[in-house]
Amino acid sequence: SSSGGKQTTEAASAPASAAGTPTMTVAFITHAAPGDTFWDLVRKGAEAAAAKGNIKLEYQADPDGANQANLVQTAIDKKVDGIAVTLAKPDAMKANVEKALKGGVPVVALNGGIDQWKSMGVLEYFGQDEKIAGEAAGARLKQDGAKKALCVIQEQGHVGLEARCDGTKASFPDTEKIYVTGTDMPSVQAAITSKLQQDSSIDRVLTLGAPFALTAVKSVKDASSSAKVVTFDTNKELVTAIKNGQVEWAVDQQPFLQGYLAVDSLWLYKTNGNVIGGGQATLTGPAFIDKTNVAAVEQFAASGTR
Amino acid sequence: MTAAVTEPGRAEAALDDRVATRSLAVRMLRRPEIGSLVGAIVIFALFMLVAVPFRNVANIGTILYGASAIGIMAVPVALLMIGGEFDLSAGVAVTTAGLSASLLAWNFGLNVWVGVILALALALGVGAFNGWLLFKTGLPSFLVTLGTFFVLQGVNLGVTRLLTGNVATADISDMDGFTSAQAVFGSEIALGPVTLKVTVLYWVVLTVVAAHVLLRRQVGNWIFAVGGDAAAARAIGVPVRATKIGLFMAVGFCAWLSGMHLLFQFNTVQSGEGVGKEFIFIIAAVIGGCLLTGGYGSVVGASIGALIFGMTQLGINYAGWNPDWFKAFLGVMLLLATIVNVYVKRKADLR
Amino acid sequence: MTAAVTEPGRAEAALDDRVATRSLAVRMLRRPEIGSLVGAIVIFALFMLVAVPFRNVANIGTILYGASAIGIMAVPVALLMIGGEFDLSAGVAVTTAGLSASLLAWNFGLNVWVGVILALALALGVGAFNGWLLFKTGLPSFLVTLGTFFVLQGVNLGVTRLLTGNVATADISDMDGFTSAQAVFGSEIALGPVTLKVTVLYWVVLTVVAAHVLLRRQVGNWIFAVGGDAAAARAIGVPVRATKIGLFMAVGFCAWLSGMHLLFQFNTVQSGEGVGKEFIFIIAAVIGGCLLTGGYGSVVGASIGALIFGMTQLGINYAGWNPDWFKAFLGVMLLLATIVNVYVKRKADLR
Amino acid sequence: MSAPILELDDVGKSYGNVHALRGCSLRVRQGEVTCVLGDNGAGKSTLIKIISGLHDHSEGVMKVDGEATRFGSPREAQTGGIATVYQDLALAPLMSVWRNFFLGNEIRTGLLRVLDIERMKQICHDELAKMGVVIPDLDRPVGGLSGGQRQCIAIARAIYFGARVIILDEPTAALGVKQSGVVLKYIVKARDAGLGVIFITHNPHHAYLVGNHFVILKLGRVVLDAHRDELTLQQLTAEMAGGQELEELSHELRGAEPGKVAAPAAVPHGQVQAPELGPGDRATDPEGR
Amino acid sequence: MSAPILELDDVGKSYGNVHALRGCSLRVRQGEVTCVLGDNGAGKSTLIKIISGLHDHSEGVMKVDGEATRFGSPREAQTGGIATVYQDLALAPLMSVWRNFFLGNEIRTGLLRVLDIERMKQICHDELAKMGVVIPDLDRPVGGLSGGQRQCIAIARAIYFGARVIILDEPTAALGVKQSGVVLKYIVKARDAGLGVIFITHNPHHAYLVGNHFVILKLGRVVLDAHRDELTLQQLTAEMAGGQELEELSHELRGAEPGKVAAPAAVPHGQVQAPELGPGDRATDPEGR
Ligand SMILES: Nc1ncnc2c1ncn2[C@@H]1O[C@H](COP(=O)(O)OP(=O)(O)OP(=O)(O)O)[C@@H](O)[C@H]1O
Ligand SMILES: Nc1ncnc2c1ncn2[C@@H]1O[C@H](COP(=O)(O)OP(=O)(O)OP(=O)(O)O)[C@@H](O)[C@H]1O
Ligand SMILES: [Mg+2]
Ligand SMILES: [Mg+2]
Repeated sequence: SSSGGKQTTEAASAPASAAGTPTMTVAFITHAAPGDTFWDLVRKGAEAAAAKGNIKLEYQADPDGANQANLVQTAIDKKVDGIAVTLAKPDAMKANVEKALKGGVPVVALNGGIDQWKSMGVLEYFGQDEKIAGEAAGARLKQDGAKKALCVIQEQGHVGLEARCDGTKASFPDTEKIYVTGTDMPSVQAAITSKLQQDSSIDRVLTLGAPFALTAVKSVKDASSSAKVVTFDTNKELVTAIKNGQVEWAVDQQPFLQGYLAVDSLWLYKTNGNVIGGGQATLTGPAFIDKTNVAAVEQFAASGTR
Repeated sequence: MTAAVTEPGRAEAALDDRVATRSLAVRMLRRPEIGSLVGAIVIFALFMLVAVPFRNVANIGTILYGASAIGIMAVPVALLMIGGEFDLSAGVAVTTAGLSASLLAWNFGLNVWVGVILALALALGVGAFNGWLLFKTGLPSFLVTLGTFFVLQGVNLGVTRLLTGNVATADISDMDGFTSAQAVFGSEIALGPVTLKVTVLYWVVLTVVAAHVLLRRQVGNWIFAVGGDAAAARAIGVPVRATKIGLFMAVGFCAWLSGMHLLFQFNTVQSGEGVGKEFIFIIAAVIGGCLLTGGYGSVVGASIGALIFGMTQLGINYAGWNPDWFKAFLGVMLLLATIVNVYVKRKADLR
Repeated sequence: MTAAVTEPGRAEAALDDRVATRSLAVRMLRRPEIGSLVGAIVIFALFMLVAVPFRNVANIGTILYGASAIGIMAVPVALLMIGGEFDLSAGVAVTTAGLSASLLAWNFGLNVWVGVILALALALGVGAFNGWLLFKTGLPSFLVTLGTFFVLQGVNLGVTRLLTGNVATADISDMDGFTSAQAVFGSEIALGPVTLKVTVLYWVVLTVVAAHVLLRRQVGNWIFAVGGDAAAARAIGVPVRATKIGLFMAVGFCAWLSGMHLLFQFNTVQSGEGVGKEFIFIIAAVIGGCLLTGGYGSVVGASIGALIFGMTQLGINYAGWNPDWFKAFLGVMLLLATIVNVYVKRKADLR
Repeated sequence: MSAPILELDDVGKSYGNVHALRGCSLRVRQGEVTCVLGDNGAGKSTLIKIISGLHDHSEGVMKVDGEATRFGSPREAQTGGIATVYQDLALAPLMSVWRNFFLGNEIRTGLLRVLDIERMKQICHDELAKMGVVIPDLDRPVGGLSGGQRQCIAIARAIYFGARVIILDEPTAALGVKQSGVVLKYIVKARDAGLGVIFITHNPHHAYLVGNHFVILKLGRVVLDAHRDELTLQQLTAEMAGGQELEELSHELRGAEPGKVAAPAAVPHGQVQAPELGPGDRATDPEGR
Repeated sequence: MSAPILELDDVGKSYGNVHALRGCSLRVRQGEVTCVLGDNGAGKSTLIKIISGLHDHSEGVMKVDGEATRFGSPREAQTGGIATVYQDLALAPLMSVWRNFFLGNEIRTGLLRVLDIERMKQICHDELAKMGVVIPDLDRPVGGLSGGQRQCIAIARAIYFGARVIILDEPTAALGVKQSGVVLKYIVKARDAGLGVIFITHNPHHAYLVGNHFVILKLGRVVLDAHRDELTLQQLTAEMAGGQELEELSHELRGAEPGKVAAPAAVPHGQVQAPELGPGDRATDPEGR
C-alpha cells in the first residue's frame, strides 16, 4: 500500500479520522472450550490481524453446537462487518451462517468444516482436514516403525478429535482409543497410565492436544512403559519437550495462522474484494515439528505464538 | 367467601387487631416468583443501559430463543424439584431423544414421524425408569439419575457409533416426513420485526400448562405435598410414588420436545452433547424461587429464571464484554439476580 | 459404663424384653460407611475377576493416585455436606489455588513458597467468602457457590491471560524454591513394588484427621447438628455460622492442597481446568453414605466413595472394555455400588 | 352390640431390633369410642399406624368388616373410610392451610376437574370455625402457625373426611382447656353420628369423659381391655398410672411448699437435685425400662 | 424478695404482619417459679423465644440483672445461665441421644480436648434415669424415639445445664401422668436449688401445683400478672379458661351420655354435626378470632 491511490489515502486518513476508530468489526466465533491452549493461539493470530488492520475483534466461543449457532445469531444482531467461524459441527451452524450470508455479512470458516463450507456459501476456509491430518500422523507412525498406538481423546464425542483418531486408524490400523477428562489432569495421567499398564504392547501415545502430551510423558514414566509420546498441536512447553526428546513429534496445523488469515481475509474482502485461496480451502497443516526442525519454531513458541 | 363475611367466626376474625391487613399487592408480592421477576427486570434494565443491540426490538427473538432452550426443560425440572427430586439425566436425555428419533428412522428407513414417536416412548420410558429405580432402591434421586446420566452418555455415544460409525447422526433431511416434522419442531414465526422460533411458543405453552396444573389441579397439590413432606403426604393418602414417577416422566416428555427441536433445527445430533445442561435447568429453577429441598416454588419463576439466564448470556455478548471474563460476569449477574430476589421476598414477607 | 451395669435404671433396662440385643458386629454394620465398604469390595472383586492388570500389585499406585485426587477433596466436601451445605466452587477453586501460587510467584519474581503461602491465604479467603455470603444473603449454598463457581472460572481465565498473555501459567520449574515445594507436593514414595504419589499420603492423613474431628471433637458434634437441623442447633447454642464458615474454609484448604499438587506435578496449570470436578467430589461423598440433606454421613465413607470412583474409572481401562461405552459402564458400576450400599445398610438396620 | 368394623388379632410390629408391639388384640366398633391409653413409648402410635395403613404389621391378622386385610398404603385405609390425626400431625409445613386441609381429598369442579379453591377455602374456614379456630389468611403456610393451631387443622380435617372410623393420636396434647373440650365434644358427636372413634390419650379424665371401651398398652402389650361398665374412673386412673394420680401428686408436692421462694443461686451443671422417684415412676417409665 | 434476674418492659414482637406479642411486661426472679399460661397462639412461645435469645424483640426493653440486654444468639443466653426446653424440642433427629444431650456443652478431656464419650454417655444415662427414662442404646438417633421419650431428653438436658434460669415450654404435652409428675417435682427442686423457672403450660392444675407467680397471656398481651397469694386455683382456672373448666366440661358432656353406643353409620364428608360452642369457646379461640 505504498503505491498511492485510494488505499494510501484511507490508510493515511484512518488514524487521523477518529484516533483509531476501527475500520470494521469482526465476530470471531469458535467451538473452543475455555482455557484451551490451542484456541489461545488461534485467538492470538486473530488479534494480531485485527490489530494490524485496525479491526474491532469480538471473540466468542462455546463448545455446544446449538449455543455456538446462537453466537452467530448474536453477531448478526450486532450487525458486524464480517464473521469468522469454526464449523466443527457444520449442521448446527448451517442455518445461521446462511442467514448471515443472506443478510450480506461476509463469513469465512476456519479449523473445522472443510467438507461443508463451500456448500454453505462461505467465502473462504483456513485450516486442515482433521481426517487427513490423522492419516498423516498414522503414516508417520508407520514410518517410525511403531507397533501399536494409543489415541487419547480428551473430550468424548468431539467430532474433530474423533476424526483425527479415525484418520490415524485408517493409515495405522493398530490404533486404540481412550477417553479422558480433559479438564482434570490428574485423572488424565492416571487413565493413560492404567491403559499403558493394561496393554504393554502400546509403544506410541498419540495425544490430541499439547498439554495432554506433557501429561502423557509422566504417565509413560509412571507405567514404566517404553512408549514414545507424539501429539497434535504445540505450545511453548511442548516445543521444549520436543527439543529434549520427551516428545517425538507434533502435528502442527499452525493455529496462529488460522486465526490470522481468517480475520485478515475479511479485511481484504472488505477493503479490496480479495478472496484468499481462490475458492479452494487454504490448508494450514498438517506439518510435522520434530527434533530436526524444532529450532525454527522455538523462539516463536517462547513468545507464545506457536 | 362472600357468604363468610357475615358468618360469626369470620366477623370475629376482624376483631383480632394483632393481624395487620395485607393488601392484594402485598399478597402478590409474596408469590415465590416475584423475586425472580424483579431480578429479571434489574438484569434487563442493566443490559438495556450498557448493550446497544439489546435495545433493538428485532433481537428479542434471539434472546427469547436462548431462554426458551433452557426454559422448556426448566419448567419440568422445577416441577420435579417442587416434588422433592432432582434429575441429573435431564441434559443428556435431550440428546438421547434427538439421537434415537434420528437413528431409528435412519437405520430402519422409517418415516421420520415413526422415529419421533418411538423417541417419545423412549424418553417417557427413561423418566419412568428413573422414578421406578428411585423407589426400588430407596436411593436419593441425585444418585439414581446420576447413574442414568452416565449410562445415557455412554449409550448415546456407543449406539451412535455402532449404527453410523460416527459420533453424530447422519443427515435425515431427505427422509419422508422430515419437512412436516421440521415445521412442527423447528419452524419460525415472524411477528412484525421479531422472528420467533417455535420453541418460544412451546416454552410459553408449557409454562402456562404447568403453572395451571401446579396451582389449580389436584396433582399440583400432590406435587407440593410430596416435595414438602413425603412422609406426611403418604400418611394423608397422597399417592407419593405415582406422583413422583409422573414428574420424572414429565421431564422425559420435555426432554423429548427439546430433542426434537435439536434434531429438526440442525438435521443431525451430536452424540456427546447435552452434558452439563442439567445444572443450567436446575439453576433456572432455583433462581426462579424453587427450594432445593422441595415443597416450594413456581414454574413461572423457573421460566423467569431461564429468561434471566438467557438474557445474561446474550447480554454479556451484546455488550461486547471481554469473553475471558464471561463466566465471571455470568456469576456476578446470577448472584445479583438472586440477591435481588431474596431481598424482595424478604421485604414482602415483612409486610 | 461399667458402673452403670449395677445401677438400678440400667439393670431394669435389661428387663425390657422388647429390645433384642444387638451385637458389636451388628452395631459396626450400622455405621454409615459400611455400605460403601461392601460396595467397594464388590467393585474390587469384579475387576480382580475381569481385569488382569488390576491383579498386579505394582499397579496399586496408579489406582490409589486416581482415587486420592478425588479423595483429598471428597473428605472436606463430605464434612461440608454433613454440615448441610454444598460447595460447587470446589472444583475450580483447586485450579484457582494452583494458578494463583504460580502467577504470584512468577509475576512478582518471588520465591515459589511465597506464592504457595499466598495461594493458601487466597483459598481460605474464597472459602470464608462463600460462607460469609451464605449468611449475608440467606441464599442456599447451592446458589452462592454456583456464583463463586462462575466467578472463579472467569477470574482464572481472565487473570491468567492478563498476567501471562496465555491461558496457562508459565513454567515455574526454574524458580527459587520449586524443588523443595515439588518435594512436598509432587513427590513419590516407593514402597516395595508400589510407587505411591504423595497425594495418597495426604489423602489418608486427611481422612484420619477429619474422621477424628467428626467423631471425637466438639466441632464434629456441631457439624452433625448444623447439618441435621440448623434451627435446633442454633436454639441449643451451637455457633452455626462459625461452624459452617469453618467448613467452607476446610474445603478451601484442601482445594489449596490439591492445587499445589496440580502445580508441582505438572509445572504449569491450565486456567480452564477443574470444571465439573465438584460433582465428582459430591458423588464420592454420597456414595460414601453422606445424606444430601445433611446431618448424616462419614468421611471414611467419602474416602471409600473416592476409591470406588477411582477403581471404576481405571478398572474399565484395565479391563480393556470398549471405550465408547466407558460412561455407561461407569454409570452401571456406580449404581451397582450404591445399590449394594443401600442393601447392606437396610439389612443392618433390620437387625 | 354391632359387629366390630375393625379387629386386630395378635398383631405385632418390630422396628429393627425394637419389638414395639406384640400380640395385640383389639376390637373397634362403629358408634363407639375406643380409648387407647398407655405410657410413653408403650406402642400406641405404632398401633394406630398399622390401622391407618402407614405401617404394615409383622405378625398377626387385621380384619376389616371381618375380612383379613393388609392396607398397602394410607390411601387404601382412607378409601375404606378411616381418617387419622397423627401425633406428628402429617401437615406439609410449606403448604397453605386450605391445601393441607384438602390434601388427597381435593374438591374439583367443572368439566376440566379444576380445583374449586373458593369452595375449599370456604369449607376449610367453616370447619375450623366450628372448632373455634379462625385463621384469617388461609393462604398462610401452616409452618408459621402455633402448635395448637396446627393441631386443630389436623383434627378438623380428620373429622371432616372420616367416613367410618376416626383415629385421634393425642389430639389434645398442644391444646388448651377449652380447645380440648371442643375436641372431646366432637368425639361424642362423631360417635353419635355412628362413626367408630379411636382416641389415644395420656389423660384418663379425658378418656373417661367420652370412652365406651378402654384399652391400656404397656411395653407393647395389651394389659387391660375393658368396657366402660366394668370400670370406674378411679380404676382406670389406677390402671394407667400404677396407682398414682394428680391428687396424689399434689399431695406429694405439698411437701414441696408450692408457695416457697428459695434463695437465688447459680447452679453448676447437673447440680439440681433429682426428686425421689416412687417405684411406680420407674416401673412404668417410657419403654418400661 | 430478691431483685428480678430478668425483666421485660413493654416488649413486642412481630412476624411479618402478625404482631404476636405487644407491650408485654414480666419479671422473673431466682428461687421462684413463674408460670406463663394462655390459649393457643397467645404468644407464649414467642415470649420465651425472646428470653432465650432465639428471636430478637421488635419493641421494648429486656433487662438481665437490671441491665438492658439483647441476646445476639441463644448461645449468649446460655452463657448467661439460661437453659430452655423449646416446644419443638430442638433436637437433631439424626444424631444420637447422648450427642443431642450434650450438644453445645460437650465434655472434653485430656490435653487434646477430645470428647469424653464414655463420661457423656454415663451422665446422659444417669440424668435420664433420674427422670425415670432409660434408653438402652444411647447411640440410637433420637428421630426413632417416641414423642414422650424425646420430650424427656430435652427436659433432662435443660435441667442439667440450666445455671440460673430454666425455661420449659409445655414440657408435659407429650407425657403421661407419671412422667408429668416427675417433671413437676423437678421444677420444684430447681426452684429449691435457687434457680429461676419459667413454666409454660395449658394446665392450670399443673401450674398451681408449682407456681409462685402467674402470668396469663391473651392475644399477645399480658392480661393477668399475679402472685400465688393473690389467687386461688379456681380463680386461675377461671381466668385462663374464661370460666369454663374440666368439671363444667364433664357436666356438659354428661348430656352426651358417655356410655351411649350409637348406631353404626357411614358418614359422608363433613356430615359430623359440630358441637354447640359456648361463647367462651370462641371468644378465646386460638389467635382469638
Ligand atoms: N421409626 C421407628 N424406629 C425405631 N423405633 C421406633 C420407631 N417408632 C417408634 N419406635 C419405638 O417403638 C416404641 C413405641 O413407640 P410409639 O411411638 O408407638 O409409642 P407411643 O405409645 O405412641 O408413645 P408416646 O406416648 O410417647 O407417643 C418406642 O420404644 C419407640 O422408641
Ligand atoms: N415464625 C412465625 N411466622 C409467622 N407467624 C408466627 C410464627 N411463629 C408464631 N407465629 C404466630 O404468632 C402467634 C403466637 O404464636 P406462639 O407460637 O407464640 O403461640 P403459643 O402461645 O406458643 O401457642 P401454642 O400454645 O399453640 O404453642 C400465632 O398467631 C402464630 O401463628
Ligand atoms: Mg405416640
Ligand atoms: Mg407455643
